[in-house]
Amino acid sequence: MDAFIHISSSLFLLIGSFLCLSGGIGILRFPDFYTRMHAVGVTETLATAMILIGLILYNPDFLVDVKLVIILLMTLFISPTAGHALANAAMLNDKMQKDDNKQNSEVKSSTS
Amino acid sequence: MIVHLPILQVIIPLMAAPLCLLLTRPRLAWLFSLIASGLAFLISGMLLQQVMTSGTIIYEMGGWEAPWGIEYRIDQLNALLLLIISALSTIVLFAAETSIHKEIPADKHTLFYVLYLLSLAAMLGIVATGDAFNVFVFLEISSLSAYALIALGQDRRALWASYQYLIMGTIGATFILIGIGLMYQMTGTLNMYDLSIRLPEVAQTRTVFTAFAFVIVGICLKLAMFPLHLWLPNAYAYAPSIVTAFFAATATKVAIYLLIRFTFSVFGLSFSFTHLPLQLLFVTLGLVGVFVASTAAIYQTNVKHLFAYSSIAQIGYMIVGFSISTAAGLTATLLHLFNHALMKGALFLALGAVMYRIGSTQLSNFQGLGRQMPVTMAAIVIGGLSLIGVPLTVGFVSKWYLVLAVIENGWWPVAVLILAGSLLAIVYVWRIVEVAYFKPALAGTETIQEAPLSFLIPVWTLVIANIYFGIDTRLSVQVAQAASQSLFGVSP
Amino acid sequence: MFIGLYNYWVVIVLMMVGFYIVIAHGNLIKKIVGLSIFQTSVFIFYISMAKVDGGSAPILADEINQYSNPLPQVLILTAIVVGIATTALALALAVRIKEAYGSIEEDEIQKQDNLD
Amino acid sequence: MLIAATLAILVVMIMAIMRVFIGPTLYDRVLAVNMFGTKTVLLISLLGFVMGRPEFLDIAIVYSLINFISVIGVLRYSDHFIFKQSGQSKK
Amino acid sequence: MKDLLAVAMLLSIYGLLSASFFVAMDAVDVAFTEASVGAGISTLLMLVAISMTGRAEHPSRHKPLLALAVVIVTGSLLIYGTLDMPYFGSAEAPIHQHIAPRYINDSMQEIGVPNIVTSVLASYRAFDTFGEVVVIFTAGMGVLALLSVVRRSPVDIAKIVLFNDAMHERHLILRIVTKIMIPFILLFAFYVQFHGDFGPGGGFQAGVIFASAIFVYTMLFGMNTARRVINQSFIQVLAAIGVLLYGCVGVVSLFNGKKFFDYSALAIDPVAGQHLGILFIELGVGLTVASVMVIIFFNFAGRNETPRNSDKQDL
Repeated sequence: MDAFIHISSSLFLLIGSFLCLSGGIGILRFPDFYTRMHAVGVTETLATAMILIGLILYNPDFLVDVKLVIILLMTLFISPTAGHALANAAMLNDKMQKDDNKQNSEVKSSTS
Repeated sequence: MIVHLPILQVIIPLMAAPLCLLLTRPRLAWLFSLIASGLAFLISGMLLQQVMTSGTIIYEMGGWEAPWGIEYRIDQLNALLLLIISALSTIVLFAAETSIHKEIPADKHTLFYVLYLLSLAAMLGIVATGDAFNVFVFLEISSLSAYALIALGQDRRALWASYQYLIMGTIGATFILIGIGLMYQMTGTLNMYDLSIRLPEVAQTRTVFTAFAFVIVGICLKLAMFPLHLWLPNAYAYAPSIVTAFFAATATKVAIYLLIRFTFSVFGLSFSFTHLPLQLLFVTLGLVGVFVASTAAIYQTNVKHLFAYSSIAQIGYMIVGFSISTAAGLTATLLHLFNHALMKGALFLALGAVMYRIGSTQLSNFQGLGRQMPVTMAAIVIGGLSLIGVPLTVGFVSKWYLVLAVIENGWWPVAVLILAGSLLAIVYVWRIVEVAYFKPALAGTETIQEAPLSFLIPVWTLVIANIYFGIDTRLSVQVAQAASQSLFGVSP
Repeated sequence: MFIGLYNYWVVIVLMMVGFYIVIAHGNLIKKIVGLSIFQTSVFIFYISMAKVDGGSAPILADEINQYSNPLPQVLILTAIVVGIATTALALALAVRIKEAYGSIEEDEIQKQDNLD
Repeated sequence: MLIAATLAILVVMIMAIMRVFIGPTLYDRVLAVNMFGTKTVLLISLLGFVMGRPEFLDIAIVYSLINFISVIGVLRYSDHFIFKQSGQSKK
Repeated sequence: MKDLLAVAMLLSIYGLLSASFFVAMDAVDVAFTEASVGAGISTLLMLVAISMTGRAEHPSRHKPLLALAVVIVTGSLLIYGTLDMPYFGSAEAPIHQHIAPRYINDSMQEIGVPNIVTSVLASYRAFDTFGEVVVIFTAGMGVLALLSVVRRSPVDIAKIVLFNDAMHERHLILRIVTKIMIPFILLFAFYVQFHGDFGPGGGFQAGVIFASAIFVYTMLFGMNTARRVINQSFIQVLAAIGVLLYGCVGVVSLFNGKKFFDYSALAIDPVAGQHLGILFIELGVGLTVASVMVIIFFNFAGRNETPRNSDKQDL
């Protein structure tokens, strides 16, 4: 049983690390903001969850496990929310800039 | 309660500050802070009395003995400084109520008193403490309140001056922090007395040398010693008058105290002055400071600026006295410290009165003031004479002792240069006198009246003290000598 | 030979970066950032002093008999508070300067002052 | 295994910092900072285990909170910019 | 880096990194504080300030050479100074020999608190901590003196409300999640406050976390809503009370004939007295820190929301 828990803990950690790394490569290599956002958003929650679950399995102490669960829950809440807010803000910003550009060009065309 | 005097000294103004905030009514807050400051003054008097009769007082916080806990260690030097600070603060505070009505918006009066008390308490705390890190903490309280107080000035340049002071002050404090860290690294202790015992064992290491350099540079930044003085003139010139009077009289004194404490007590005389070319460096910087600052003072058009530069010059004298590193030199420095607090307190407070009536301290606005505000101007003149060092004023006493100490050490050229520096002082004081007494009043200024009594009483208290201690020098000289001897006793 | 000191040297480099930003940059906010970096590096310096090889965090527990030095940690807790207090006040001043001068660049403020 | 995971996270943190430096838009940076924060939370949790004293996970909780707050802060105050800029451009 | 917002974010990363370093160096309490302060509060304050001062740095440069020289001299002096220092981590260094052993070995009997940092902070060096509380109080008063806005005309308030409403409709999800989170953050703050004796944490950290919950609320729901919840003059009173609470613990021991901050005067059993003393002063610290942080943030944010043209009047 111990061996099983140990192996599964290691497995979770491994998957988590792999996801982390892929997210990292994503944020560095993807061409524009939204794709980067996608790379991070997809991997981040899962990777965090995997690593934390791995740690929970690794550790037998109850209080520590509770804290880990709290962290896990918080991440599950916070990451998507923050991602959503960020994407939202970025989109609005883009839209606004386009509007501004449009206005500017309209002004220009009307004056010229 | 007599045992607890050292802590009460600091804790009364410190606890009075938040209470002041709770009072909200500015007038009440003023009365309350006046009482707190007055109490601190009384306590410091009692402390000085106690120290002079029975020697060093040690007070351990929380009952933990010294290197583990924080202790207050009051000897003659601290007691003298405590007395200067609390006395000046009380006298200056007396005029505050009237002055800030003109210079600070009404909704910030209570805050002004809160910050003032914090600053007072922090200075007392720096002086009283025997723990190096505690010095840093209280130094920051006093600096933070100083930045805020200076920024309360009307002119927008006050903000900029305060910002510059903040940057310089924080760099200085961080340097001191690094220095304390290095000392701690080598000795494992933070208590100053313990440091002075344990430092000689490791005195030859490069680390202790670096620690010394950082502490000294940090203090010199706070002190506005000559090459690092750039923040001071603007900060003094644009702060509210009361704040200027208070800081000019006390803040640099605290820094000088720290310099003396660290070089003489903590690092020890032999380390500070024999291993390092400190003496030469400080004499040179002190003298150059005297000349550069005095010359700069001559060319100022704002009287507050003028006296701020003169403060830097006076700091130069103190540094010269300090760098002689004999008991006589240190006595001269301490005397000058005390006397300079009296002069500058009187001068800046009188300028506050001028500011109250005219709303400006530009030299051109002083025309005819000798007739319109005779009492205030008389105070400025006496203060100026004291700056020059005319006999029968305190300025003469401390210059006399300084020159004696220098000559005793055989530094004839330095003595000559000190006297030459006084000549420059004559020039800049004369400029004010000339404008105030010998030029006709500006048109439309006939309505200017004498300053109100709430100014005149504190100003003249200080002026009379100027003259009294200039004639009867027994008390001040005795205390200064006792203080400097106690330092040389600690570190032979 | 001096391999045991590399940690301090890295910290010193960090400190000096912060210090350089403070004195060389003209933007008030950036000066404050530099100050913050400078101070934080000093904190790191203190904390490195406290570390003992094989030591553990100074919270007593069974089965652990070597702890790192708690004293520098206490000092730095205090110093961090001092740091944030300074930063807050400096930022407040910067905001007021912006309102009064319309700029937070050192040279422009200097220029305006000279005009007065 | 713990150490391997720690190393992986360190590498990712470096990548995130690089993205913060490169930018190019503000939102890229916020994204990277956010990611960096999450990874710090993981790093702290892992470090606790590597050093053998995992009781100190409170710090990790604080980190995740702070991370959240700073993202909101950036958004809140960058929104302010957009608002002001567009207001000015309309004037 | 000419974009100041990016600089602020990098500063936040620096805070996080140094905090991680503190964890690696066994300084968990410090890491706690640095994370909440360096990465949290100071970044937030910086962001607010930048939003008021403009985010672009001017490219003008002047004489970096002198600065470089000063920096190099200082740096090489420091490196020179390290040459005689005990090596990193060596247990024989004087700092581990002289004072610290007593804290580590005896604090359990003398104070009875497992977290040595807390016992040194709150009892052996309680006066430093008092100074720390006063520092933060001073900063609060200073910011108040610099930034407090007197009173706005109703027109201005209407403008602000309009602006805030426009802001908030966009972030519906954010608002709801935050609403759920805030009670937990507050709860966590209390946990940190009272758990400080046993693990990392204590009054200061708790105060900062508590304040940050209020920050989030303010940022998402606007100053006016926040003002309705939290009365500003009440907060000022709280800040003062925190300092006074701390000081009064010392004064009580004075009246009992013991030295200032000697907690053994608080109860018959000295260790129980220490516990009581630490509890009270941590409460004082928490109270002051939380309220001062809120004061600072409110004054910054309040200044921020004032429309530009009305600023000049109250200067």
